[in-house]
Amino acid sequence: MKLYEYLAKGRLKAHGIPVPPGVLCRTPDEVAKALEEICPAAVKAQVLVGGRGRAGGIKFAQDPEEGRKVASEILGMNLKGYTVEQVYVEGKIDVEREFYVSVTVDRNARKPLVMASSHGGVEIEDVEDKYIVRRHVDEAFGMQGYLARDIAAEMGLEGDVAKQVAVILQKLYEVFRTEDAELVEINPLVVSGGKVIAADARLNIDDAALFRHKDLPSVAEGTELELKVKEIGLAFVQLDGDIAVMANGAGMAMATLDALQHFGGKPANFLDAGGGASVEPTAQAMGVLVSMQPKAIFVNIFGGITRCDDVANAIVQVKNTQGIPVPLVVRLVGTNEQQGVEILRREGIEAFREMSEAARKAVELAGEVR
Amino acid sequence: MKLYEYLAKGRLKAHGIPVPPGVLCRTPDEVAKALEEICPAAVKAQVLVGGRGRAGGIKFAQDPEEGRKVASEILGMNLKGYTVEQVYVEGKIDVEREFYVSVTVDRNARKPLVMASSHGGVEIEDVEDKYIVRRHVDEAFGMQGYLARDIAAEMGLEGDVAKQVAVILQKLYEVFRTEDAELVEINPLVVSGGKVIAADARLNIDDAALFRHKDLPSVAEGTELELKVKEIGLAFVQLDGDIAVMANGAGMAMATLDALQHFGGKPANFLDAGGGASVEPTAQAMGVLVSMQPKAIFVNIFGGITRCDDVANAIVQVKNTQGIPVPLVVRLVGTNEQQGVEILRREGIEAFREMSEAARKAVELAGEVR
Amino acid sequence: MAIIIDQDTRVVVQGMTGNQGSFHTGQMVKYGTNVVAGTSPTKAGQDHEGIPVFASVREAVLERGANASIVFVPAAFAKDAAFEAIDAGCKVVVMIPEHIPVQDSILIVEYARFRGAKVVGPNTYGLISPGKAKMGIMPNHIYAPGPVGLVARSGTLSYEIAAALTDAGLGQSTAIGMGGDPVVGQVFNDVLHQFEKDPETKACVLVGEIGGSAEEEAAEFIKTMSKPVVAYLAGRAAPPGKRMGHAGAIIERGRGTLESKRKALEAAGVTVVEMPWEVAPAVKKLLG
Amino acid sequence: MAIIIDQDTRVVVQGMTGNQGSFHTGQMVKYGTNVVAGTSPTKAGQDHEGIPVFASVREAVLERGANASIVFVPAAFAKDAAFEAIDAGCKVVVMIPEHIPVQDSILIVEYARFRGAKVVGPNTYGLISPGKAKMGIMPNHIYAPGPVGLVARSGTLSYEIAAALTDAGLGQSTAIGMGGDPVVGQVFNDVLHQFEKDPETKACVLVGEIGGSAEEEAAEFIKTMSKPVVAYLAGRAAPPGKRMGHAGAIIERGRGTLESKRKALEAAGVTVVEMPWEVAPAVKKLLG
Repeated sequence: MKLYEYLAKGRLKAHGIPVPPGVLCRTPDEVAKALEEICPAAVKAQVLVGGRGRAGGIKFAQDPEEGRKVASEILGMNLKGYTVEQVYVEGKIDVEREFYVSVTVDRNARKPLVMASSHGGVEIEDVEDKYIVRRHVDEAFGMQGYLARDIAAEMGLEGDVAKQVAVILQKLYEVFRTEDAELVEINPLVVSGGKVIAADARLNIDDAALFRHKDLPSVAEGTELELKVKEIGLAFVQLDGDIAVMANGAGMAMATLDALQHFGGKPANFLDAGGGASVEPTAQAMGVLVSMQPKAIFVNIFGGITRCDDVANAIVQVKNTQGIPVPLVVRLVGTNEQQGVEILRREGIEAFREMSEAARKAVELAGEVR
Repeated sequence: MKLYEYLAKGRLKAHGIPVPPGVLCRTPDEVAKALEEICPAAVKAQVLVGGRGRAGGIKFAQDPEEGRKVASEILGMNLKGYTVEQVYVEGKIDVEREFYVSVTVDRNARKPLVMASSHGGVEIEDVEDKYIVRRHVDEAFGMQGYLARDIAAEMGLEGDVAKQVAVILQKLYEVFRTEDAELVEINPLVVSGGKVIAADARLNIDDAALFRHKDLPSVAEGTELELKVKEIGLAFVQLDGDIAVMANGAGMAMATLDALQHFGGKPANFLDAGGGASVEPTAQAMGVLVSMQPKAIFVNIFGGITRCDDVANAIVQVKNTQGIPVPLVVRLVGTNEQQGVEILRREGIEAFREMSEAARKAVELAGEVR
Repeated sequence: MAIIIDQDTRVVVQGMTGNQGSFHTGQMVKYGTNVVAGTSPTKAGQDHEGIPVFASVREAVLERGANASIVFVPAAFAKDAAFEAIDAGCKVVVMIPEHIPVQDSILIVEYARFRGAKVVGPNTYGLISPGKAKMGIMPNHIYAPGPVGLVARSGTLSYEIAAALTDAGLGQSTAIGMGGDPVVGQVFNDVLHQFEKDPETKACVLVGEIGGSAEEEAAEFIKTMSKPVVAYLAGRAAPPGKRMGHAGAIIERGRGTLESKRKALEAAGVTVVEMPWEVAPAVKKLLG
Repeated sequence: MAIIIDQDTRVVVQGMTGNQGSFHTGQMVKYGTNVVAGTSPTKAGQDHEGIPVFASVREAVLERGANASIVFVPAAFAKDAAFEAIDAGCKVVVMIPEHIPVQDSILIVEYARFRGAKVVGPNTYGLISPGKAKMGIMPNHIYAPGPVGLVARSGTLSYEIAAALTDAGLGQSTAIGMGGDPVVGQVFNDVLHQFEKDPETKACVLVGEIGGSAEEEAAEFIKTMSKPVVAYLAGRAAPPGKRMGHAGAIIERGRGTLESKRKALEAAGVTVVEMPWEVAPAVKKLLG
């Protein structure tokens, strides 16, 4: 779960990392009031999309009236599909230097990875490798002082700035650990009047660890349909094609999309119906696929824990209630295959054995054979 | 550093371990006042010696008047050499069962060791081995829930009592870690009205870690002379013999005592003059030895980092200021040996080369040859 | 021979009396796995389908000689369970649960390294050495003993491929699920090292997917391997920035693309096939 | 041959520019030790008596190929220094400081185990492989190359015995200080294992003292050793409950007595002598 900028900065501050003064506002009046204390200030849209600035989501104000004006421009605006409901009014700071620091998980090393650069202010992907310092932490043993000092030195920093950055690095690691972060990033980390301050921050919390962080407000990310399927408890991603897809298992679902594409089709979604889902959630998922009004629906099941008869029954249930008004291709093999195939046949639905044939057929029915 | 009972319990309480209500008092009036709140209560002398109860340092009171009375008996009394200056007034609790739990350092395993027994209330040394549960903790990884539950189960506990003990074990380990304890012990840990409570507690803090615990009041332990030499920064232990001893290095000092005893002598002290002590502290240490009025003084030096001429000069300095009115035997070999021997010779002091000869001579001069 | 587990593996099931634990214990026993004990916080002292239930893994190790554990407890308690198994002396710990916090997984993997144990998963379907032992939730009937070492990130896709191999007369030495999480105990690299040393394994199949760079890391080792490797990689149709079911299957900041994986593997001499149904024929061809 | 350090050891001195660090660096160089670098928080980039000074051990490893570190920083910073050396890849870390918190020492030893390094000390005088290398604060002149492996808890007492051995014509393969603290990286057991394997070592001398039970643990291994062992144990005159200088030298709750150590060692076939001056003659006799 990604946190809004103001929440991320609040967490950094709670761990002792200096941030500019700031206030969260919901109305132009609140913004004007905030500017009486914090002035000049940046008024920043609180949305979870990159490139806010260029899209007009960040504006500056020199006095309360200007604050009110820019706030009314930003609040309510549509920013890459998201409506801006909150802005963060933050004291403008003079920037002398810009650094980059982050802690994330290195999945190959299977350790936390600290990255740092004296070339901050741009996306880290755009920084030349030789300007990026990368160091791992042995998580059980924690980040020791030497490592923070080493990193600051390897960034090319010296004196008091190096000391401040080293302290911030240790606190940043603390944020990473105690907040169950997948990523905590300060970019840019700026020097302003000799002080090192976090000018912008990202903090992504591990969804799987949210049960340990009940105090965090829930920040939902995804399209309406994605959020709806998430409620059923299934993994779902909306794509821009026209063949709706259901498969069991994440890898199987990916392979199913690949197969459709292989034969010239365009998948409309990713949907993992789970390794052992029962009739009800499967039927709900089928219902969602129908509601997407695709050109065809492709169900690809390799029954292991999933039982083919359960899947067949779910399909029949949807057919007899909601109706399935588009071509349907079902591939069904594995556990209780014969029962499943029989259930479908009684309803006039042919089941395929081979994934390749079935995928080709689905593409053909969607009228898209290359 | 050993903490007084009231301090130890305060630390346990701060970490969430249940303790009986208690108040520290310095006068009989304070004790009477405390009994208005906590009644009936135990009035317990706060001294760092075992067996307080049998020595009359713990008495019970049913009302404020009785509290005043027993407090005036305990306050000011001499308990195994220590004057009682404070008492801890603690609510009396009904004891249904008594357990033992502790965390200490297992120096062989080089890990924290948790010990627990359902046979509490007596010294753990007196408990049969089969009734003691011993489990190690991998310190970097911490004490996990399963270990606490395992230990409670192996103690033979069940149900709610087992759960409470498991929680207390995890908190006890937390005390061990965060307080830099050498030993934290609850004995007895009692069941009273279904609740598990720490009825008595010991908490010894690692002297070397005191710099991390500046909030702790300093609790000095040792004889007057021992505390005095500690101030010079040397390791010193008073013994009950009559040959005063100085050597450099802890092992060497121990071996020197052993050698004196081997030849029938009785050492008056252990004194490690350090691996590389200079003239001044060595002279101060010599001064202390003289002030002990022993029958003889034995100085045993193997000069490595320590320079023999420094030691010789220190001896001469004491001889010419304070004076050395008892027989002195010096064994001096190693770095700058010749200079040292020459310095002593000029003052009429003969230096030995062999430790065995020197030790024998010291015992002889003390008039104690067997 | 086989890798990691075989007929000498003595399994304790953590969380044996729960729904999932109970069902899959039955399936493992049916397959012939030597399940010697289970644990349960509430049913210790009882028997569960003839298998003794203990309060702790330690007891299972001391009383029944368990040397491997399979974990079926809820994700929030999985770290505690894994530490318990490792501390008790289990040398193989199979972590079935998904949605384990990634920092818990890091600590589990570190602890396993510290104590010399192997962790499979989390979010894995487990592993099976056909004809010898199974620790996992895969269907029993699709595997057969044979010369192919199979390692996959994903469950069902791996079953698809295992079944096709078996149908083609190509049995498996061991089939192992690496797990769909970003941080797992056994990565392709670790597993391939073991297959390379295993005399029974004659060829390897690697089933990868987008996200991370475990496939690229594996390619480095494959360069030094004597045994042929066939790879199928899932997710070419996946858009960047979207999690494709698995927490690990995501192309982030331009990393973890299929293209980079395919290039690395092909440079290492791997036969990378386009579609899952091409795996078995490719293996057949390589084994002659 | 020798154990732990020899002519191939490339030493970095942590805290080289302090009083103690500076003096002993000179002594080590004088002895012929290959001191390749030093570290200092303030003097990085300079030379110190011809040896380059770096800000970090990592640089010393990368630029000068250091593979062993000796630590002279104050006790409060010793844990950080040890972790730095281990993380940078040093396989031997000698911890001179005393008064290191015992829980820091536990973590240092755990981290060394995790990363496959050896820690000597803390509160040690170090170790010396005479004629090859010295990492420590012992006087240079009392050692000579030869067949005796010497391991002691205590410094000066060990010098006394080393000098007597050398005077008797019995040189040393390696002489090592275990350290006077309760928790140290190399205990008698660890060291004896290495001496047993070292072809140059023909006999071992163990200098123990009251406190703990490292001597009893060692006795268990000595039973299996092919080489003869002579032991001297200090502290028979020490009363219980009193710390005899070393944090580790204390008889607590009836444990760590000399009698128990002597019995265990004698049962393992060790020649336990009564007085330090009896060590060299006893070794001479055993080596014929």
